Amino acid sequence: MIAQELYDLLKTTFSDGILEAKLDGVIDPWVSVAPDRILDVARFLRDDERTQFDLLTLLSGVDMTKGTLAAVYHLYSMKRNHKIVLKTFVPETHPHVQSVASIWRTADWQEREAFDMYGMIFDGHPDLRRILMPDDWDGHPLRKDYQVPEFYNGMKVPY
Amino acid sequence: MSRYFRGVWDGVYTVLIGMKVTWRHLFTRAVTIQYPDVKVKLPERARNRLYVNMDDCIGCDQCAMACPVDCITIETVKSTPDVDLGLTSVGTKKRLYVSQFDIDIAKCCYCGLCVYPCPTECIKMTDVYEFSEYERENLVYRFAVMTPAEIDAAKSRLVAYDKEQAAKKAAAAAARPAAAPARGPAPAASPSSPAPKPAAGGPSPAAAPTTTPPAAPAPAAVSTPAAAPATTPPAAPAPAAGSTPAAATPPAAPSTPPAAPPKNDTNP
Amino acid sequence: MDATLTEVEKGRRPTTIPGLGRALRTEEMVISMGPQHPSTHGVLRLDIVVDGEIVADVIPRIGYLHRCFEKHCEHMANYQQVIPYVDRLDYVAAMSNEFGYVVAMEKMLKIQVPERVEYIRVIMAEFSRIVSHLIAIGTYGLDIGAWTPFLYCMRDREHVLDIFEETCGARLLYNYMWIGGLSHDVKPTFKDKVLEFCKYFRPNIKELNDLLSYNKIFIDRTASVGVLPGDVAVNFGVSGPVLRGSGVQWDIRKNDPYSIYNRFDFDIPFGKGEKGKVGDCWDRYMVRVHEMEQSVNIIEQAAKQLPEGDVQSAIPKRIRPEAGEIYMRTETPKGELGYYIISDGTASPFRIKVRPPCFVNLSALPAMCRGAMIADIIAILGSTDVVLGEVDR
Amino acid sequence: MKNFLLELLNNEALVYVLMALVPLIWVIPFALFGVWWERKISAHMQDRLGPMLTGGWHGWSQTIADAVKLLQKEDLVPAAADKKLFVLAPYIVFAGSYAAYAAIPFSAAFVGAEINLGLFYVISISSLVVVGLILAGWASNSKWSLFGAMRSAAQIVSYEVPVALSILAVVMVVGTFDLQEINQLQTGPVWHWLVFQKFPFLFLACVIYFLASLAEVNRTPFDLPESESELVAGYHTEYSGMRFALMYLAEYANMFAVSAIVVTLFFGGWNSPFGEFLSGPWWGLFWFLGKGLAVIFVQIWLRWTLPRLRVDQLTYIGWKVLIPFSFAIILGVGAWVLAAGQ
Repeated sequence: MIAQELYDLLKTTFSDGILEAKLDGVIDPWVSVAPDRILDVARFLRDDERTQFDLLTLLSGVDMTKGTLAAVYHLYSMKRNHKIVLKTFVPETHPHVQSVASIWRTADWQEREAFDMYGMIFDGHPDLRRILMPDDWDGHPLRKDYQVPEFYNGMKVPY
Repeated sequence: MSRYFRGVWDGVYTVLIGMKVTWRHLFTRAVTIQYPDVKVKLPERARNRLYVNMDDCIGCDQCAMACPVDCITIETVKSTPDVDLGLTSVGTKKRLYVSQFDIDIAKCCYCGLCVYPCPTECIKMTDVYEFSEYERENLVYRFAVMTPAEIDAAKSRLVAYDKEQAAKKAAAAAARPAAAPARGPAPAASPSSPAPKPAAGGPSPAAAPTTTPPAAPAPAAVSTPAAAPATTPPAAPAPAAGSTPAAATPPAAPSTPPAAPPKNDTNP
Repeated sequence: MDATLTEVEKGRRPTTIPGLGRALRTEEMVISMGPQHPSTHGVLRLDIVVDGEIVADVIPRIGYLHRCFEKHCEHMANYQQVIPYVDRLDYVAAMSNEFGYVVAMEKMLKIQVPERVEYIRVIMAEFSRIVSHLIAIGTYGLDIGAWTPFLYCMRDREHVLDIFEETCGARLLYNYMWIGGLSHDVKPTFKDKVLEFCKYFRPNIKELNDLLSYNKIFIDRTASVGVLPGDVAVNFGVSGPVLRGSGVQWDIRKNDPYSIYNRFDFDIPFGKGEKGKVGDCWDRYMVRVHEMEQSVNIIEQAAKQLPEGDVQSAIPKRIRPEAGEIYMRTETPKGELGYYIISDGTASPFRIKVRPPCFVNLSALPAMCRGAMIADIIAILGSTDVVLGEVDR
Repeated sequence: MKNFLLELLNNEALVYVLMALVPLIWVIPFALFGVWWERKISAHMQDRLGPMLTGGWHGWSQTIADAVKLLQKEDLVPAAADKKLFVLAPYIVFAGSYAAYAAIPFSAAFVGAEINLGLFYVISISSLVVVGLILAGWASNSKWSLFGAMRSAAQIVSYEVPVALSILAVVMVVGTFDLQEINQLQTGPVWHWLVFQKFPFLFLACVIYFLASLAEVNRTPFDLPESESELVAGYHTEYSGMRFALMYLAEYANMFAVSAIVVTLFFGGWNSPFGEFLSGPWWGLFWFLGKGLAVIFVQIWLRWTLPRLRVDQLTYIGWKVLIPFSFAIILGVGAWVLAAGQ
């Protein structure tokens, strides 16, 4: 299924949940989904006979600057051999996204990483803890406005 | 039952096969060598310790910019046009004194990215791989050959030259409205009010596009703008040049603190 | 204490021993395996909740080797400088990492690289697959307790590293593939050496099978242990030999070809449950052994077809992709390595996100480990073949 | 030898002390040599060279240097350990393995104590080792050590049974527990050795005893108690320095002890393989040690070939393979002896 068809399908199914899309002129076409509808969209995309996105390849957080964070989902269907990129944009002040860990278990760790690095809160995640940084680390290092702390637990951070 | 005996038989049989393999290897030649006694000749492209041939370095800073881990620190002093620094082996004219060329080999990741942009092929990776040190400090290789005295001399010469140029310019500017005749004595009257202006104005933002690395000692950088105009009168050599008491070499030039070069264009 | 542990603790209950007449409290023990432990393959720490020798739960704790790869990339002066950092992701298969990155960048910059470059890259990437699998297999033997195969694997690996060193000067972290080309052309003797290695290597695979793969003790230790069914594997997003070991015939080189992989004739080995159940440790192990054979096949074909040409003609003077993004994935020895690169039109990357196969594969570890024994955890962890440099980045 | 010393010194107590020390003359050099030998063999099996520098020829003094280093190390006791037991454990381990040497006939002229239940004594006294191992694991107060100790207890206890059963087959044939007497029965050419008697029963008994003894001394493929890739180092994880050296010494002493039993029971002990040719007390010593080393070579060879079993597979092999087979052997030997007797 090509991106246009997928977009049309999503648009007809979740009219209000699909915010915008960029399908032409980019390497990977993407569809933007409202952060509070992503769970439904994900379940539909995985279970529907026409889409069958059984593989969440990559879930990444992105700091779009200007106070916006994004969660980017690269989906792929092994059975149907098509792909789509979903994006959800959330404001930095209220970075709540629905967790898709119940749909694809691979999202478990990847959402933890996005939380760790960007401070995005994935509602409904079974165990949202930091994964790469120490548990008591302050701040979310991959945000563009992140200031490297001078001290961590009284130890000087050298670089 | 037959599965049981089969399992036992498989166990014994595969163990014997394994033993046959190891037995055979007991008598094959070892593939290892006795390292400190025997050394393998490394291929010519081997990437190990960095070496800089300072005779060829023109101080262009390209290697430092290419380095992904910022392990190269270069500082240069611009030469005056009357000095000939010679040619590199590939025939490029050298225009800069390289006052500092430090490679922190402890940081180096041996990627070789610094080697490719070098226009004179003076920085290269050698096949020397035994250079462990007891002190971390010793892993910072200082390739620059200039002594502090020479650096000071070059800097003061540059300051003097700049001053001269500024004076010339000022004189030319002054001469233009005042027409031709005032030309001769103008350089002599240099310490007049407009003279230190370009010298002081040039380096004051200190950091921006110069080669100054982030590691440059802060107090020196701070003192530069203040010191540069202060020491311009050729009267006070002693207080500024505390580090080099023997620096009597520069002809008719005051010493300046060893800091960032006053002018900011280091483009070759 | 974190949520997972307390959940396990909730499950503790007094056990009544029949005949004893009173409640005897048994409890699970939490063993911290790692970060310094002989067989966690680096600095991984597993909190193992055990009931005797039976594992109730495994909680991986990672991040000990976190070196801010993605943050570093955002601060690079240009895209070229990322390559030495990319090398250090999966440091035993650095060529494969570079391959993925340069392929992604070339697609973004719309560069067509010369044929010779493509062939050399494929040869190098397949060599790096062999190298990585040799380490995986060798250390797997080590985990199970067999020392000798490990050293045989290391011996063979040296031959490949010699070829790498001769070509680009480094043995482990190459910085060899550049955006649009290669740092060096190969030596004139390269082709002969490659073919010679292929000839040398094939009998050694057989010897390895004799010594380890078909050893009864080894089979007992690995077959039907740590079973990961195919559909669960896909849901976990695992890739590479771990996915193929679960019987899913999926290889990006075949299913979503990049570079020139569609020109070569090779098979995708996958787990068939020969010695136990489909998706057990032995299947995952054996997939790697067969993949080495297939890599030798590809290398042989590529070396024979290697065209002449200039390897640096397509290297761009300055790399400044227009604003946009790309997700490009390649099949590295560990699985699907993807780079999600966002450019904002400047010379330095806006965001480089790596999809690390080891990270994803490791996340499936607890599901494989529950109900196994402590010794099995070693076997299961070894069979997933994680490299902590890539897990933690 | 005892009588000779008694005549010489005329002091019974002194003689017993001396006699007790005699095996040390062999055990300590053997442990040093054994470690070196194992390293060399493993190295050559793996296409390497092993230690080459220390001492000149093929690094022969490497282990001496290692031992000196270990002895010089700081005496560390973990803070949370049970200090008394922690200190005591290595001695018990070593005492257990060393005590077995009392009954081992090194040659026709030398055996520490001529006990007529010598074989029985060796089997029972070497079980003392397991007490030391459990003490070491418990006292270390480390989970890994405890795991190693529990495993070794389970392992040694289950493998005592096939050891005893396979020995029983031999005893049924020779009709004595006295090791010296067993040796004398095997005097003569090679085919007098018990391993070739009642073929294939005693040969199988030999294999079973050898495998079970591997488990008793924690060698691969049965080295679970100290499996370095799982339990770090098992029961001696927390040991370092001299205590570690003592553990190591005990391990190698034990290795030779079980090999000595194999040699005595099945391979003619100190008897020359050529009948009367090259026999005598000193030649006996030579043959005995030589055969012992050959058995140890097989142990080393197996170790560097095989992977390690899992704990349930270990007990499976012990209870479901070795024990049924040894019962079958006992039946076979019994029937044979019965038939031959009538």
